Amino acid sequence: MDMAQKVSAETAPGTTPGATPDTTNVLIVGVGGQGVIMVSRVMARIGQLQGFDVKQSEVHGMAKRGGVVFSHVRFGPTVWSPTIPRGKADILLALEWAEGLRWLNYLKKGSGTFIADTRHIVPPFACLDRTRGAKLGYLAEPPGVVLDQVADGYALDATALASALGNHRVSNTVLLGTLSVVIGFAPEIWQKAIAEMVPPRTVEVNLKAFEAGRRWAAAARENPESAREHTLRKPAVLPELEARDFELRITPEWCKGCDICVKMCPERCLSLNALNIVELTEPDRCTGCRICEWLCPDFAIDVIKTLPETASR
Amino acid sequence: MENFEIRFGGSGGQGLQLSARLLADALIREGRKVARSQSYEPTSRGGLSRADLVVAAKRIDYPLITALDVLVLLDQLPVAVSMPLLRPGALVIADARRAGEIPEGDHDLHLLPLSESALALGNERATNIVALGVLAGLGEVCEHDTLETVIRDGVPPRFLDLNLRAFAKGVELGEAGGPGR
Amino acid sequence: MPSQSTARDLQGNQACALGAVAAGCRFYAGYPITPSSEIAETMSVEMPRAGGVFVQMEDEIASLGAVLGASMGGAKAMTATSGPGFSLKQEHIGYGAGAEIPCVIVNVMRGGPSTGLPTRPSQGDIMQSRWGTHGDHSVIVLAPASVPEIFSETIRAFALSERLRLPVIVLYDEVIGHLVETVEIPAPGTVEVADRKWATGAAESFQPYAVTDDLVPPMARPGDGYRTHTTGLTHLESGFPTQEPECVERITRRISGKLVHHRELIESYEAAGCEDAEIVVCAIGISARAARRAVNAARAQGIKAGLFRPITLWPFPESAFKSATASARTIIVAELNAGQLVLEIERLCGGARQVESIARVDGEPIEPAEIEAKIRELSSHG
Amino acid sequence: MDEISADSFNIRDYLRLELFPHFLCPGCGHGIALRALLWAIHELGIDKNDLAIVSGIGCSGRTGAYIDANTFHVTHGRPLAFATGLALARPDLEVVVITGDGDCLAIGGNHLIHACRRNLNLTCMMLNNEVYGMTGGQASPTTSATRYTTTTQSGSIEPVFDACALAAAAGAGFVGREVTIQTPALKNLLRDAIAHKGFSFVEVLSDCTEIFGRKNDLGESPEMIMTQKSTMRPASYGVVGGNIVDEPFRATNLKTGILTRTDRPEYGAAYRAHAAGIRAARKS
Repeated sequence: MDMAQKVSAETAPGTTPGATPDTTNVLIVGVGGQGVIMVSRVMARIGQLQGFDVKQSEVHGMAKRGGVVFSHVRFGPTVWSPTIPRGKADILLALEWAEGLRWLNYLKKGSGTFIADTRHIVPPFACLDRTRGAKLGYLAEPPGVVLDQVADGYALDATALASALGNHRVSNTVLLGTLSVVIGFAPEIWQKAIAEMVPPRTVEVNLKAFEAGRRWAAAARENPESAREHTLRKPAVLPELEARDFELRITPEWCKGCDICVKMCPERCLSLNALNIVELTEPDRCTGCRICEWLCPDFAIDVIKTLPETASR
Repeated sequence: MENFEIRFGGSGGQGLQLSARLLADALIREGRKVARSQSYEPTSRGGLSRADLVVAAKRIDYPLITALDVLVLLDQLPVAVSMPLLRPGALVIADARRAGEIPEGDHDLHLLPLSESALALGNERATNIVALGVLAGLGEVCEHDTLETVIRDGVPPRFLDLNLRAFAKGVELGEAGGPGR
Repeated sequence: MPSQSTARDLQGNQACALGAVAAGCRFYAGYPITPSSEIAETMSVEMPRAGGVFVQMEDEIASLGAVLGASMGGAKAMTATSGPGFSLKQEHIGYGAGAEIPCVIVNVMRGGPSTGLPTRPSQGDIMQSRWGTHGDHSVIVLAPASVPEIFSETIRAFALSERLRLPVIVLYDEVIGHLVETVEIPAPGTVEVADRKWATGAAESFQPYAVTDDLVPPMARPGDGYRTHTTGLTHLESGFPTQEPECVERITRRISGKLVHHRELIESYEAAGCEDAEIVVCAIGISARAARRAVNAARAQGIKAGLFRPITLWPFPESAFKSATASARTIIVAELNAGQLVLEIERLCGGARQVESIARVDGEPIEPAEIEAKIRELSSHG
Repeated sequence: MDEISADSFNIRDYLRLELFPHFLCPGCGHGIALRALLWAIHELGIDKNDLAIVSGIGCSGRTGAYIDANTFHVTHGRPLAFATGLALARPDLEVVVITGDGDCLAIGGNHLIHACRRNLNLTCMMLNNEVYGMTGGQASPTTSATRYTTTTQSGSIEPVFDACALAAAAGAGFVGREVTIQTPALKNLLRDAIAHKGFSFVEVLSDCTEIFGRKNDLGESPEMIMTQKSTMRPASYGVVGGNIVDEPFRATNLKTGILTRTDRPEYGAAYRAHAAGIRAARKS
């Protein structure tokens, strides 16, 4: 699917490429402090202003800075569930590059649109060996590679555009500008929603950021290759997946359900069960990075490395 | 005297504790039992100071002064508090210059130029040793030779000569008896 | 090195320090306080000579804390203090009693309460020495009355402390502490140095507070592989805390039972002229010295007087006291406080004997004449 | 290096497993700090038979019992005093003190400053959760201004202690601070503190979710430990000698990492040398 085709498809809500006639699913991801929640609330507000039923769910229990944050926004004539199943997002909006990569499997195959800031913010712990056993690793894929994998993609240095306006924090609004071109609706509606949601003192710069994002998107449509401007190096060959050389051992009788591991897991592969005891619910995503082990105050999680024979003493 | 109580009274810094220690040492060498106590106040510079010995041939029951047999006074300060403790007929040795006002009473007073003698020897601080010499000279408390030996053993070498001369002067004063009253 | 004992004129506090050295004390932590400071001063000289440690701590609490720490490390350890400092030490006396850590605490009594009379004698800590820390606890209090006895009782304090795993308090008044008397110092190496029972056997099955026949559990030394837990919380035989009523009772009873079980080892007293005495004077420290002269004087006058002097003040030598006073009609308790020891004597006499108190609180020692007058007054001949 | 030691470090080798689960509340940062400490011990190759843990009273003090070593749970505020005696009597042992903000800075403040001054070879890990947790949530010397506790029901107005500035000023040879969420960095800090010859003071910003966090609406444990991280300023690790007292009496925006490291004479060695000199002089 080429860019022109997608551009022509951009007309009205509900007709976004790949979306069901009823519901548009927007998944917004980033790390703490970037403004994921603001973006999702603007999206939700726009849905309301358009008269749609809107459902929004967000995970932002992490902290002001550094932790992983994501938000699901769904709008349409009638929306039942607030969460977007894997592979069902029409749009994945990533405020941070690696987070965008990590959530790629939520995007609809063949039709989803990927919008991401190319800036890297290394989250806490820097995920020592996230690549081990993980499908997508930090810095492993430059934008060009990613954009080749998605139906439609925009990789822009929104932070640079925001900084040019004098406030790097409005990078999220730059991305909203880009998103507005993809989704449609009248710009005035977007501007109204943004003005409502941002602090009064920053309305002006946010509206400028919105325009900057729109201009960049418009230029990208004029010249699709410019959307790939960040293809900085040749596509890397993804390493073959190694056999798992670790095991996550949970001692349920020691777990007190404090939720630290669940919230801190970069891969979100842990959750608390009905008894408030931790369980490994997404074992495929576990990379053995040990963050849960280190941060468990109850010593209830051990990451056991099964060292290769040659390395064992 | 076999069992007796003796006090060295004066003001802080006069070397009363040394006198008492040397005398105690000598008495122990002579086979007596001695309990030594002292005023326990910060009196190294002036202020009432005293050193008491309770001496017995055998075991000492009560180790504190109850009735003094001998009182050595190097200063006026301890006079008032010590006089009531005197046993009738007690021996009192007082420095004529610094403890000249001794009340009348049933005691054997020897008012002697203790500090003047020390000054004449070149150091007033040897007054305490002059007093020891008087005790030896009077011959009632302790043997001369034992006392001289403990002085030789017990004072710093650089002061030994001065102290031996002070001791000898005291012996001389003691043997002369001095003006009783 | 002299192979025979040597006579030395020592101040009471010096004798205490030298007794500790002879007993094997190799750790001293203290804080200066009148009238006990000479003990620290002497130990500051003796400890490095003996290959031990002297440390002047930041306060009284820290001093006993450091002593307990050193003792837990295996060293024989001591601290010394006086009135206000003894009050501050109570917290750690309790710890030593509860966790069963051998240690020796010297209290040179001075006038109180509070700062009181720093340089004047008192016997006002008779009850505090027994009951100063909170909760039921077991301590031994030794009350020497002469300088040679300070030396020997300090040695005995270490022996009892090590053998029974508890704090032992050496309690004497300022007069005895500053008195100079002649002490026969045994030749080096001739004093029997008592040592605690050390853990032996398998570490896995070792119980640091096991119930043994003598009620004194062996102690594990850090580094020997036992890796035990020590706590001031009421704890099980394993060393770990418990609140189970029956466990708490079992542990508490065993600890207090040590004193009963080893009563013969612990108790020490002097009974002079008590066999036929109709009046017995009971006193410790300088008051007992006055009493001895008074009793002798009374005897010379034909009055049947005797002296009972507990050398082990706590636990009070009850049966010895009872047999010593079997013939007595009257007990006189002479003490430098408003009446503490007399309470124990009244309890022991149970109303069967007349108990009279000489309680002096003016900062001066009781004089023999005062006691003698009382004996004469109470004597049937008087 | 971290990864290698993490792979060989099995915390269960250092725990008294029969006592688990431990008594700490859900999400209590003390558990994380305990892991970092044991990890550091493991990395240094210290034999647990030669490890002595001395701890005081409070939640921090109770953590020592879970360590499979020679553990001493002593009186309130006094672990440094006990440890001083133990370390002087037994220089062959590795003595680590676990204490809390109340234990160490309030009732034990005097012992802390003198332990720093003396510079005896000890490591003091102070777990700072800004509150007396075990007694039910009263204000401590590190309770930030405006925080609510059961003894500051309308908000604390007392200034807080900067424990590291205090320790450095009092002469501690090694001073550092870290948050629990930076577990490997905390481990490194503790490792260097234990290896340092002299008195080492490490302040660990821990969280008390159940009592302090709840009362002050600070969120759950994940939020609390993340907040701690965001309100600290990491000094680049290993850089020493910064001005650690840049703004005293505040609980946030403090530096983390090694704050002071000086090679003042260690007291125990100095004492032993001094005593040996005295003995030698007497023999000759």
